Amino acid sequence: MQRIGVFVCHCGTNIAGTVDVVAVAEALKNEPGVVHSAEYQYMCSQAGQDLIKAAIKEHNLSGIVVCSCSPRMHEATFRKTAAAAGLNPYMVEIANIREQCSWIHKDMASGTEKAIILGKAAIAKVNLNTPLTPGESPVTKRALVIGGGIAGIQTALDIADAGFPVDIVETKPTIGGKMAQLDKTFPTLDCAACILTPKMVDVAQNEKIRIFSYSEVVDVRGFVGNFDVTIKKRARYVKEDICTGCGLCTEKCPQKKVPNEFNLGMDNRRAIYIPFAQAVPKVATIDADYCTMLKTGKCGVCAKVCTAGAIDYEAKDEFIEEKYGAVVVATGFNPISMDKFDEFAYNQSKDVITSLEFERLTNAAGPTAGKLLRPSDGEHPHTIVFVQCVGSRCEACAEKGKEYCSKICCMYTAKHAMLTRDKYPDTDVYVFYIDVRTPGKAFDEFYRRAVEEYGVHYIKGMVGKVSPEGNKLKVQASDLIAGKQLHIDADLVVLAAAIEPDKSARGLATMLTASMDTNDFFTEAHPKLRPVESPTAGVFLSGTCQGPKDIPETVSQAGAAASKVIGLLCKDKLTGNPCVAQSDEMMCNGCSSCERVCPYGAITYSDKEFRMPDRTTKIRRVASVNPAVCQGCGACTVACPSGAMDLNGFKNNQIMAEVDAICKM
Amino acid sequence: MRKISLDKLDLLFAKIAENQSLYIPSDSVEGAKFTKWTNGTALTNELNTVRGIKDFFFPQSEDLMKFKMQGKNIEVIDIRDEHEDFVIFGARACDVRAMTVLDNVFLHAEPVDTYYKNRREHGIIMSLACTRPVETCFCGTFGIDAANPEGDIVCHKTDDALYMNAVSEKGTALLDSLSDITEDADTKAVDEQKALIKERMTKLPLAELTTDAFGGGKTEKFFDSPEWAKLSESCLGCGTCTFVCPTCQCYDIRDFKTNDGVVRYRCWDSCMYSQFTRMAHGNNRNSQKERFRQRFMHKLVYYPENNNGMFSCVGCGRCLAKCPIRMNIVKVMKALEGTDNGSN
Amino acid sequence: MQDVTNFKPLIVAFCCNWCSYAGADLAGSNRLAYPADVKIIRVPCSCRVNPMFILRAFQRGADGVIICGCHPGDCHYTSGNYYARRRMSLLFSMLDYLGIERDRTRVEWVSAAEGAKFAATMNDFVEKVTALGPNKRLEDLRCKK
Amino acid sequence: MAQINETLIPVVGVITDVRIDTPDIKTFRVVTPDGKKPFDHRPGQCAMLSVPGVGEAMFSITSSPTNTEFMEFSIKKCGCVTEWLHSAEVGQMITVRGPYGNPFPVDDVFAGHDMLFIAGGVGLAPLRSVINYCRHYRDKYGRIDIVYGSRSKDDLLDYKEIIEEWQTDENVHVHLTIDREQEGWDGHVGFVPNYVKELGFDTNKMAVLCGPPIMIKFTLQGLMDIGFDKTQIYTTLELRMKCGVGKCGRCNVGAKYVCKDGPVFRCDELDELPDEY
Amino acid sequence: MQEVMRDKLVAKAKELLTGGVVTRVLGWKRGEFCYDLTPGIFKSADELDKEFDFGDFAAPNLSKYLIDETRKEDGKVAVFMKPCDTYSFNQLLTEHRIDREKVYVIGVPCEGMIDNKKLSAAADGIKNVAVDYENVVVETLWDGNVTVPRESVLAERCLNCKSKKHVALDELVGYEDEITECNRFDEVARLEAMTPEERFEFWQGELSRCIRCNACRDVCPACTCEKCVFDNPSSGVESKAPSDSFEEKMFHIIRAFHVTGRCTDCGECSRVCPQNIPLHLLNRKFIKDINELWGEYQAGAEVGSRAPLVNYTFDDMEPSEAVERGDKNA
Repeated sequence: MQRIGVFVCHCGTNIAGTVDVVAVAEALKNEPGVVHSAEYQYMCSQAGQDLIKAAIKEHNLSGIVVCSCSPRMHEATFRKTAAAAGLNPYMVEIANIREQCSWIHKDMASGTEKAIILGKAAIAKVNLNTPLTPGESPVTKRALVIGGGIAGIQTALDIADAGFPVDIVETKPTIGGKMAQLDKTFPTLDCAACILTPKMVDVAQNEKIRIFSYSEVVDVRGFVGNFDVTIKKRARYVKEDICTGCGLCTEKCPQKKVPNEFNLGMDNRRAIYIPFAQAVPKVATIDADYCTMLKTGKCGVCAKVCTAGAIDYEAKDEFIEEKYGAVVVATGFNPISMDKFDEFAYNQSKDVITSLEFERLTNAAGPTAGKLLRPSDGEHPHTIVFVQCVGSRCEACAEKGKEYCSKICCMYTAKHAMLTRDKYPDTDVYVFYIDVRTPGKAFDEFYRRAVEEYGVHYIKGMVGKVSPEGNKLKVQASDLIAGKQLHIDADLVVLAAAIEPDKSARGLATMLTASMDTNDFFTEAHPKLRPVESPTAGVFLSGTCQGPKDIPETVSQAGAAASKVIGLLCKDKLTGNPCVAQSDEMMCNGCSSCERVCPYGAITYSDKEFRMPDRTTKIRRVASVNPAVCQGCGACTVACPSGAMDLNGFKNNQIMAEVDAICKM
Repeated sequence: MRKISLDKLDLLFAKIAENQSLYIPSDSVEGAKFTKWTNGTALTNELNTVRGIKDFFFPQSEDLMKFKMQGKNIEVIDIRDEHEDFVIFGARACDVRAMTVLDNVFLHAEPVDTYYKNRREHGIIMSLACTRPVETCFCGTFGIDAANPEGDIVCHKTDDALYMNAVSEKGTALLDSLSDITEDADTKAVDEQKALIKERMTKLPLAELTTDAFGGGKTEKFFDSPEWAKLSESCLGCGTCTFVCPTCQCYDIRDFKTNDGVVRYRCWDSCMYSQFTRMAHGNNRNSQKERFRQRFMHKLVYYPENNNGMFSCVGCGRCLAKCPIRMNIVKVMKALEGTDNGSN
Repeated sequence: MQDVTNFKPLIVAFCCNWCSYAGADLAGSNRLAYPADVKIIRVPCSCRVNPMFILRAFQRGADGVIICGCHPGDCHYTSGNYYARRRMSLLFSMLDYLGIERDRTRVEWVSAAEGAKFAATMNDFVEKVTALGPNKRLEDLRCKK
Repeated sequence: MAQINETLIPVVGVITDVRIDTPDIKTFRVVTPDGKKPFDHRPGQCAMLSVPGVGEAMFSITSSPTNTEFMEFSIKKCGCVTEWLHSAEVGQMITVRGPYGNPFPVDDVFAGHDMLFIAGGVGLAPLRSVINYCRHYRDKYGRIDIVYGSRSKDDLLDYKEIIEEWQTDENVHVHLTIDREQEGWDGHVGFVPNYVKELGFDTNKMAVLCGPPIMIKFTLQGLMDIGFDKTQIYTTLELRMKCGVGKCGRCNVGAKYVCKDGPVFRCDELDELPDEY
Repeated sequence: MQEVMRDKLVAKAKELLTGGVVTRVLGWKRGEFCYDLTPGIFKSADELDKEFDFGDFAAPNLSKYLIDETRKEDGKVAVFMKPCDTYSFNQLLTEHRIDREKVYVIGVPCEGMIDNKKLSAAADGIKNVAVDYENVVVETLWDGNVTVPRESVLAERCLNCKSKKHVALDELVGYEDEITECNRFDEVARLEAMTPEERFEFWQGELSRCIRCNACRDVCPACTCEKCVFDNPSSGVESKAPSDSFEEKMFHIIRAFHVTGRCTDCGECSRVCPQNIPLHLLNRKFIKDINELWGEYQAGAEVGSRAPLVNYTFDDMEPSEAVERGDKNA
């Protein structure tokens, strides 16, 4: 049985005005376990707290009930008070007799009666309280960033800046991501490479950062502060530490017919290649699918020309195991496939391209060395039609595209249109749109310049059909404002394809037990208040893996994620909230219901051997909760049919005791 | 012996119900059930009720006492009250014998259970001979005469009349009070019926079952029999057999917190339940095999040992009909009997 | 019909700590009155409310039970109220199936900013339960012994 | 009805003293609200203590029947009732009913004999009643030997009484032992069964044995090794009881009900019972 | 009337035992009468010959026994399963209660099992029973032969059979059939259409008969808790007897709730109830609600499926709408 002290606060007249506090203190005196009951003007004042501390010591109290304002106001205060007097802070319960009583009830009699009942409920609960101690777990002071695009790069740099080691895992041979493929960036039109490549160099030169390029995460175990990650380094057949990146091999390689993915297949590269000049790491990679040597054993040209002797045809995939305290997901996006959009003749005509392909066509390092030429015949296009929202905002065509807005297309299309008119004033540029969305700093001004200064024809309406005829593309479209059908003979059609999360995200989410939405974007812990954290503790989100974003947004989110990571890695130990779920292994059935409802992946199962009362042993599958990961929502406690799962601080018997006390009238 | 013609049965019931509650077996959704007689309550055609008459004397749940608590103080409140008089009509021979089995525990073994005694003193049993026993009946195994049941008033129902014979003081008084609507009768019709019943009893499929192998002092013989493991292997550990059994009397005493104090009540418990013997420092019957063995050893060995050879099974057949997995005392007896013959 | 005039129902309200309890606090701060018949029990999330708690409340004499949580999509724990919504849909449908008056149970989503909604909800709920009179169909007579 | 005594209905008892014996054993003194002993009992009998709303449990009465002023119970913390009792304070009311079970045959079988009491741990609790009874009627019994062992010095029950009263009695010989060496202990160290064999008693006496099952088993064997017959040895069983009156069906071992036919058994009687204890 | 005869099953079991595929066989043992089959383990051909039985009374669902049986010893256990039993089996696999590797499932087709309660209501003193597709002929002790239509004594769950297809199988003895169309929710719908007062009366009448023998729980293949909350003193809801009409409502509501989304509607609860309470109507209500609220879901249809109560979508129906939905239909 507990020794409980009850402390009724007047809160000046806030409570005492409509609740007879003396009567409350008196009425609660005889409740089970209560050995002391007092009232005071302001319990939260220093004097009030001293009074509580003195009573705890004098009466050797094992628990206290403070009848005062909302626990959301002063629960923390009174817990500290209790702790100062040597009482476990979780032996404190608050009866909210201000917000839920004195402030809303005008009648003294009913207010007092209710206050007494609320006090009794708190007493009933504290009678069943047990001292709780927050669990502690150490923190591995290293972060993992999955994805080496601008989001990953920025996060890694920021974390490294704070002094923590960071590893970047990138599936491509180089970091840089999508931004490396872009030409200019809106709305300032600075060249993407000019602002990105210095950052890439920073990464390469930063002692705190390791880059695992051409690599992927294949296994994640553990929890916040203590992730054990396995990284697969795919064999690139070139020794990274020896290759100087001179590029001689990439010139001599006889296998010339490999579609160059960096240029989206619009030109070819060799079987041994460096994706682009500023690649980081600047190391060649042999494409095993095309290398004659690896396929037939006959060639070896690259090995012959490599003066450094970096070529290694015998290389194997390597698996690296590393511990991390935090994981940042920055897996980015891809444009969706245009295969299902037959109406735009993407697969029928080379001159129907996506916006990202257009970026490469206008990029000085691209297949046309920056000259805007038609992919089919290398001629200058004179009429270009841009189609917006291809696969975005596609409510009716969810099986083809996406229901959401891809957010970046309006701006980059304006950029493309403007740049085209700037360089090639003789070109007619049409943009078909549903809406033009420009909610960003200097965005709308940018768009208006395209229309007003550069004379881009913006037409509200959808393109119905693109049909290749001779060397022209017949574009059928509607002009919703003019209310008429348009027929345009275009030379080039550019599709603003919707973007979607990278395909690797789904598997990664499963490994991390991080939740995703139906579009495979990672879910944030709270859409407003915790936008860069996954609900799974220790997993953070950076960039478009969480939702469509432009570069400025991505970089700011990347920084925000980094600051969260730094906040975590700064700690030597993680102190948990002790009000977490706990599984009684003797009663657990191992049915997995709790695991399935846990939003944090805090529950794991293992086979354990139990000694039965009849002295036999039995192996059973039982759940255990990782207190460092559990956030204490209690979803598992109701999913559990046997009641093996209970929630500290809000145990079944505590809540039922409160129910009983309230209903006992 | 008195008789009343069957068409006046309602008159008889009405007359009895004038001065006390009368319960007769009547049809209901669950099967036949002792129902408080009111005008129109009809006697069932079923052989027997789903549950015996035990419930009237030892109800599934009954309040024993109350406690009021204030601070450190406790007040014990005795809530026992004189029970109302009641009559049970139509109890079968097996169920009436079951009351003797219970009496041995609650009345004849010190200390007397006053709750049971109170009900027993106020209840009158009018038993009814069975003319149509069914295949699960084996009361004869335990020396019970279905043709001539025990009780306060023994009744025989023929095609046209109900014959009543008072065999106890209470029964005589009740039957006397009915004298104006009943008439004297000779024993001819009853004797004929008894002969018919006796003949029928021999034709029952379980007529050959005997208790010869069992009884007090046989603990050692059966306790470690390998049959227990096999017999109990599919036992679910539910309490169906116990709760439909007219002689099972295990109970639990529990406290219920009311809004005003604590009510201590007693309720049926089952030795088949895994929690039955579980206490703070362990459980001495941990496996279902041990619990299963306890139930049948009690009926066939322990009880007879403590009660002059009387078995605590009356062959009513309820467990045969109700066990979810169809394990029952007959199967147990036959299996153990076999080992007895084989090993000894 | 019950004697409605003198009947004061007992209402147990389970409120999630993050939204509804805060909403109740806001109702208090704004002095928005609702009947003293409502007694709040704080739970971390609406998904912590076990059907056993609800039945227990009725057993012990509650006349109505209301569960308040964050609006769908706003759960502090991301998904708790979605589970609560499914569980309570089934439980309340079952109580209805057993003939328990459906106005005795309710789920309401109240955010931390909706003090007014909290008070209005409670006023409405108390009114409905008062109209039903005392809970007879789910009470445990032993509690009154 | 109320005039008929119902054994299931308890009387109210007031805790008038709580003595901390060992880290997990406390001894409670209980009287009725008007200050009397709740009821008379014989050595070895039990009483059912309850805390309404918490539960009821059976405990042996550790005070001697010769004490007519109060009853004492030495209770080890091991369940919800005992836990509750351990947190109870003086003045707390509980309920008591009893006495239950068969007592030790102190007035017939034991009378005129030398007595050997062997106890382990909390097993001394039921024996204390008999020991003090025998001490009270000192001339009815011969030499009294008491072998008592526990885990450590701190776990010895009634240590003060043993040292101050029992050991000073004439012709009472106390042999204490603890399981492991301990600072401040210069007595015997070792397990009870071995100690009994070491001490090597003559067999012309009655022995009473109580303690954990494993201790009983080995001590019984030890006693037989030094020539005792099972008919000379008594023990008391502790089992799961509910009603205390042999009706609820829990505490039987074979056909015997521990609450009614026990808890005191002669060891040869135990052999008759099936191995379910 | 069962298509596949006992002898065929015995032969199969013997083959598996002697072939060393399994070390024991879980099946049904012959009883005292023609109708009281008991689940049991067979370890030898001899035991199979002497004791094994199958037929119109092989009602017990054997899947739950596998929980303990597969933990007992090494080696596989062969088990006979009717189509509906395999759903329970799958559900237990989903909940990791059975080690699939240790079980050899022999599917047995089922023509429907006879309800003992209905049979003994139809005829007194059953000596023997002969069953064909149309009729059941009962040889009685005192009334000669009594013939009743087979349908009239078939178990409710068999009249409303949901599937004649085995969803888990290592081997099939006999033919395979399909998932059946049935009207198993009609009775629930009939209750739903009543007024609340009528429904209350109905359930009050049914549930008040409960004697808390726990047979429904102990036989239920979904109720496999190591310790049931109703047996656990620390759960706060432990209870042993229907001491108040509330008690049995609490027990049955919570029990039904705990098996929601896990109950395969095998009907064992109603089969074993000694008090004839139609407990399956509680579980079916939940199943019907699940189907209507969140889409068709059949527990046990596939291993590993996510039960509706451990799942959600953003736009699930609100509880108030869920409760009122019936009114709009009416």
